[in-house]
Amino acid sequence: MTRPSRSTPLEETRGASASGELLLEVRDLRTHLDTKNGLVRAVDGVSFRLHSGETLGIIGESGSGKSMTVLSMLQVVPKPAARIVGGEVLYRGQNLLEKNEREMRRIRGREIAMILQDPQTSLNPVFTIGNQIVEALRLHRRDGGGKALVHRAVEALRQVRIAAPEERIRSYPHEMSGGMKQRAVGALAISCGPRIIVADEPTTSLDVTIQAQYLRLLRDLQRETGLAILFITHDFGIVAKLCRHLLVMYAGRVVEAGPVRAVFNNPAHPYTRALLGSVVRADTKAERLEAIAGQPPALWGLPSGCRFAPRCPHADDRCRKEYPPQLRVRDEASDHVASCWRLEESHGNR
Amino acid sequence: MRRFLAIRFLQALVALLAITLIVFGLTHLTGSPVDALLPDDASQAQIESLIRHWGLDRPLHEQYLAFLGNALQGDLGVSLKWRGYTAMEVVLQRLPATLKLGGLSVLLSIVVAIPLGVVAARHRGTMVDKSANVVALLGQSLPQFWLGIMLIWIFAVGLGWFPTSGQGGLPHMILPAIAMASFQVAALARLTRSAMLDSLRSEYVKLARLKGVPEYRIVWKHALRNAAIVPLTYFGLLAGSLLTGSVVIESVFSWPGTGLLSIEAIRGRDYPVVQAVVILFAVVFLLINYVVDALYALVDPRIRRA
Amino acid sequence: MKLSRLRRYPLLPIAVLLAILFIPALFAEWLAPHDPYQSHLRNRLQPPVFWGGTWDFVLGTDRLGRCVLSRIMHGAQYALAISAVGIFVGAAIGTLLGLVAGYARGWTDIVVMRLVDISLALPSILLALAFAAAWGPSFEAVIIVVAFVLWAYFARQIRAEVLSIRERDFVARARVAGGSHARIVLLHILPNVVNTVVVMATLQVGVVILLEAALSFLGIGVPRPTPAWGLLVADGRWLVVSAWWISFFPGVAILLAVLSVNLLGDWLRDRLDPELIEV
Amino acid sequence: MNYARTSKLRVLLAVAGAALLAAAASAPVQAAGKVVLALDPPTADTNLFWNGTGERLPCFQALVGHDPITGKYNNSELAEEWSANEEFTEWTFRLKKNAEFHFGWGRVTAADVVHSYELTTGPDSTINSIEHLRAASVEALDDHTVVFRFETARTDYAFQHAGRGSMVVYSKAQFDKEGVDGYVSKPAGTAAYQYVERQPGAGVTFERVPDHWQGAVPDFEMLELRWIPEPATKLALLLAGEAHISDLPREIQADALAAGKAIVKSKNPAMSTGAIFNGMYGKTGDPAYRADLPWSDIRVREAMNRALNREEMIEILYGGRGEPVPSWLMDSRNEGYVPELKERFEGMYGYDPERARELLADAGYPDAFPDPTIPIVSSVLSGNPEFGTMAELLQVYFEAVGLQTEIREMDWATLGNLGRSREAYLISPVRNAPIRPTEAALVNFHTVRGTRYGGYESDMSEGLADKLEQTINPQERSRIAQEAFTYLFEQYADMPLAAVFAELTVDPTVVKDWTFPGVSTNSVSHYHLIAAAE
Repeated sequence: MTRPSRSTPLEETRGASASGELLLEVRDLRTHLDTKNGLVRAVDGVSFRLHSGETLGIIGESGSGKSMTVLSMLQVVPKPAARIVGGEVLYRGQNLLEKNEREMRRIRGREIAMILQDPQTSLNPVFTIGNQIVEALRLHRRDGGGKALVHRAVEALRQVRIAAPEERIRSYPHEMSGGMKQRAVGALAISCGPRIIVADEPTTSLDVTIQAQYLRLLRDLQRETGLAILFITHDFGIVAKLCRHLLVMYAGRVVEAGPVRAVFNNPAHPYTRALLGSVVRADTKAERLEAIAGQPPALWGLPSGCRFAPRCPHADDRCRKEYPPQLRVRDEASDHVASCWRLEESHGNR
Repeated sequence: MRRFLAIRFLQALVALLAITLIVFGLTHLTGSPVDALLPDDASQAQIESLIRHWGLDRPLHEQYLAFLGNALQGDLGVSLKWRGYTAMEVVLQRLPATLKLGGLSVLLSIVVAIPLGVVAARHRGTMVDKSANVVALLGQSLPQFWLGIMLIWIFAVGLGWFPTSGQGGLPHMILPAIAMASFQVAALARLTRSAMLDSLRSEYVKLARLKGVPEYRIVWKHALRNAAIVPLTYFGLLAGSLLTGSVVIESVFSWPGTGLLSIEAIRGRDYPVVQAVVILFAVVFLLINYVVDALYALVDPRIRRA
Repeated sequence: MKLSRLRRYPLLPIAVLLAILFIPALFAEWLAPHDPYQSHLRNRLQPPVFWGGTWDFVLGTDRLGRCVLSRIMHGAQYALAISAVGIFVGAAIGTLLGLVAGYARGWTDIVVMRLVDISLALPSILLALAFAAAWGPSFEAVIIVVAFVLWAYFARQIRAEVLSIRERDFVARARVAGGSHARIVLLHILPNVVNTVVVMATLQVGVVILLEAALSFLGIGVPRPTPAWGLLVADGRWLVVSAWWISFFPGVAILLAVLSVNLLGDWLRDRLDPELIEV
Repeated sequence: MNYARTSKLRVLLAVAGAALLAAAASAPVQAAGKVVLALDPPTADTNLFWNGTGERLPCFQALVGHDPITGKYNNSELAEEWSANEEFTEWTFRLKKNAEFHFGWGRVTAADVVHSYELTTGPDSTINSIEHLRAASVEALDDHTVVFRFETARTDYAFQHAGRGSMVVYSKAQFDKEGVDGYVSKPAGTAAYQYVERQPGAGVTFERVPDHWQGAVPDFEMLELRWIPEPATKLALLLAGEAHISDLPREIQADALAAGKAIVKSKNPAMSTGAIFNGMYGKTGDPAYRADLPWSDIRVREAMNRALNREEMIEILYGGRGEPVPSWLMDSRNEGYVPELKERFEGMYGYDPERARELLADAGYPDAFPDPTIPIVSSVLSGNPEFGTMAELLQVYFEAVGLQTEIREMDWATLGNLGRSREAYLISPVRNAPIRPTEAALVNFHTVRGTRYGGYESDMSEGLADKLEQTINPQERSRIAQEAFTYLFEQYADMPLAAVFAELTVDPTVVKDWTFPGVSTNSVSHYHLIAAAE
């Protein structure tokens, strides 16, 4: 599981397999949100890389900015409230943030597809599954007539192991079970042959056995097509099963990143530790981490220092005043980093 | 489901019965047709003979029971004012005109209100949204008869685009339909707007965006198709306002529908016709509400297949 | 800071309402240049001052030589009185029945809801016509018609809300604590639907002003020579070509008042009761 | 499925667009040779004359016609001549032999007249003055002679058979074959226009009869009566060229004139107007009599009359086109005309607010009366908008002299109901149209037997009316009638206002003139005399 250590700048999180092509590199992404209560820095300097064939997990409580990060990447943030104010999103070397809406539409679905959390609501209830897949196909794959598109849609359904896809294609979402719906969403995502699939908590609403089946399906798809998967979740268990690398986000920032095993074995950030603790103690689906004292921070009026400070048992004055830099965690993984002043102490103590 | 419909049906029947009682009582309290239909110098003898002829000398409850008995057999009596016709015939003669006008006005209000609502939702909180709201409200802020007269003066007399009034084809219907529709636009546009807001916030719209679907398709196809259900329910409520509107609008435009008929019938104390109009409209009201349920199912496959 | 806080309020509609409805209604006696009932037969059909008339009759005179401006100002009183009383009666009946139906449920509920159905299915304008024919058009008749048209909407909405409120904890607690039904309804449930009632009532003001106009057009509104706005417009409608000002200015008053009330109602709804269905 | 839907929507939009364009392109088309009359909807929108109140459709004729200019009876319709016996208990009508029904229903015979009489006096008849039409017996002496017999003298029975009276002639042949349904769908008449079709609630259309038996050839091929309840719309119709003749209320005639329209008047005054004191149930012993009504006091009645500036009222109500009259029932063309009343009028009824106030003070008004309020009826509700203006105007004048007033909006039915139960204690604007023969007028408005709306009643008025009914001698009758009119005048029994002509607003580019006497129930008649421009 340990990967060859490389000399990389500390501020960058690496998640590359040696063989994979670097598909996506996000640098210092910042998104601001205007709310009734004032400005919210929903995404505040997030960076990561994603290679083909790789699965990167992003973990955090709800409101930590993980979904906003990927939405910003694809520029589908809720307008006009949200603004992407800085950073770069390099997809195969091209900065997506410099592209216009038209060009972005060619990226969305075609290059980077997404699976949303709740299949109950993410499929349009008034159109058939076939319709919804064919629509995407027609937008991105103009080759072939209507019949060819329908054929492709059937293929996509077959790929996600939906039985009798020729019939299912005429079904409306409400005629399918939750698991099947989420597979259909998966079919929709892979139908146009994207290189990256962003899966935003795709299994949250499924029960455990279906969840396992679904994860297996994703892994198989990845093996077959060499997809890169960006997997957003608040569930360490899933990350452990699926990902090699992960980012832990808190209040719009990456607080810890690194290989899954390294983070599991040696969680450096108190927040990560608390998250892991809650996995052990509570059921894995807990959306709110009861184990951590205090509430997730309201996203406005954040402390100027470490955002976790108000809930952190170790917080001191410095934590409250100054945001800690990203520091390397001293363990076997070279790319394990975290943002915590206590890390500096441990560095200094050495 | 069937049981539910059956119960609804029975309750509707009871409501209908109550309606006949109210209408019967109220119309008979308003005075006698002999006072309305006979000339000024009708003699006492003539009046009394007609009172007997029309059966108005019998006790009220007897008249009501007789009316009810006949009504159950589909006979609402003969018109006192339009002699030679039954009350139902008189009303049915005029009903198509009202339905045509009402239908066109509903269509017009949809054509105007839905885009207004959609655009307002799309540009929520901006000046566009606010102006759309004010535009929609404008039509609801003028007395309908006044708007009708203005339309006649501007478009029929001034510009000569449409005929001023009366029965006829589509050209005759445009102005009254606009006057009638103006009232519904605001409510419909606002309903569309709020439904669209919900729809645009939904996950499936997000997913459509993530699929690379162009914005206009997202708004007009994905979101609107879902949002359209909410304004549809409004049409059930519209039935009542349709008649209210038609009474005024039909007078202004001399449109020989049931609205105009009902004024004439009340002025003439033509009880059978008044009763027929009200009963018919109550039935239509209930019917429309059923139709709305059916339409609901048509737009929303979740209900259709349920 | 102060200004920006003010901006949160719908200033324009409030200003318009004050100028058109409230101030004239309260101070018409002092503000109006003439007695609204006083005919100046020698000055019949005078145009407004900017149309070749005189400052004596700023907005001109009607066919009996009465001052249009004064009549509009006094008309505000009627607009306000009809809406206030009519809506109050309608809202009170509707709210009461809605509360009882929603709280008691069972047979009471069924009966009230069927009454609502009946009321909605009856073409109100026809009933108004019949009613006016029976008892003669009068201020009271208009109020009764308004109340009759409105109550069902209130009853339906309030009942729906009560149904959900009565399931909430504080109601259960009150019941366990042994509160009487009346006490629970009045002390615990009513305060929770007051916002809805206020918002709905505000939104109905426009409806009522227009209803009064429609009734006047049919000759069953407030009896003349009362300067009710609807009657003013209805009365002047024949002379739209030559003496347009007779109906035009009251029409504008109606337009602005109804528009402002609706905008204000929207704002109130957003503030007080975002859940209210927008019909 | 979606594509189908989209395309359906597109088609729909295209259709709507095309329809709008088509609508825009079709300016009001007017068929050559068609004249359209925009009129108030009639009380009874029916082909069955006896179900109306006396408005005659242009396709029908009666026995007695009248001169289009003088309005006097003549033999221009179905009867060649008529006469009464000396006692006026037997009236004989001789029919023209060549009169012919439309649509091939044959010649007019005595049987048709008897048949029509029976229909018109049947149990469901709502016709004007039906009691005056009713005879003790009717008999067809031969194919072309009909005799009506009475138990009492009937001096003016011809009135009941003239255009302003009560009976038109239907075809018995049609009735025998098709029943009433035939009349409902296509009634045959005998006039120069024949029935084409009726649009319920919208109007009736007629066409010129080819080869009319009287040789009448109306200028216009087609004649359409269109019912338009809203006066503002009538005016619009006229200005837009969609209608060519309209009975516009006088208030907006000026607007039409300003737009180049013209006014055609009846050749004679068509009605007289005024206001009456209802609820004066003054015959001795009448339980409904109320001495405490303000207007039971003659001084109050005089004051009310003197409060009125009639010249100004005529200016406001009729644009100055009306003649003040000393009595709203007396007419120079009828029996019992008293020319002196006109001279005495200024002295007794002239506008004098000072005198009015004195009279009121004299009568102790308001304190002497338990309810000093004067209720004035406005019947806008019945679609008589001009009475609304009149009521308001009366109110203005009354209040100017210190009377307390209140306008009561009610329709005719309500007023009639009140009158029938003898509770109509009100002042109501009225019009006498058509101008009735003296006897009918006196009985109608000044006896207990009269109309529901009532008017001043007293032993004297009852007595004179009774006497008039029983008298045959023309000089004697005239004397009685004169006495009655003088009595009523001196009692301030009414508030007479003006004699006015029936006025129609016409489009002079289409209609040049229309000669009609102004004596029928709905004032207009002689449709075949509508003259086209050029």
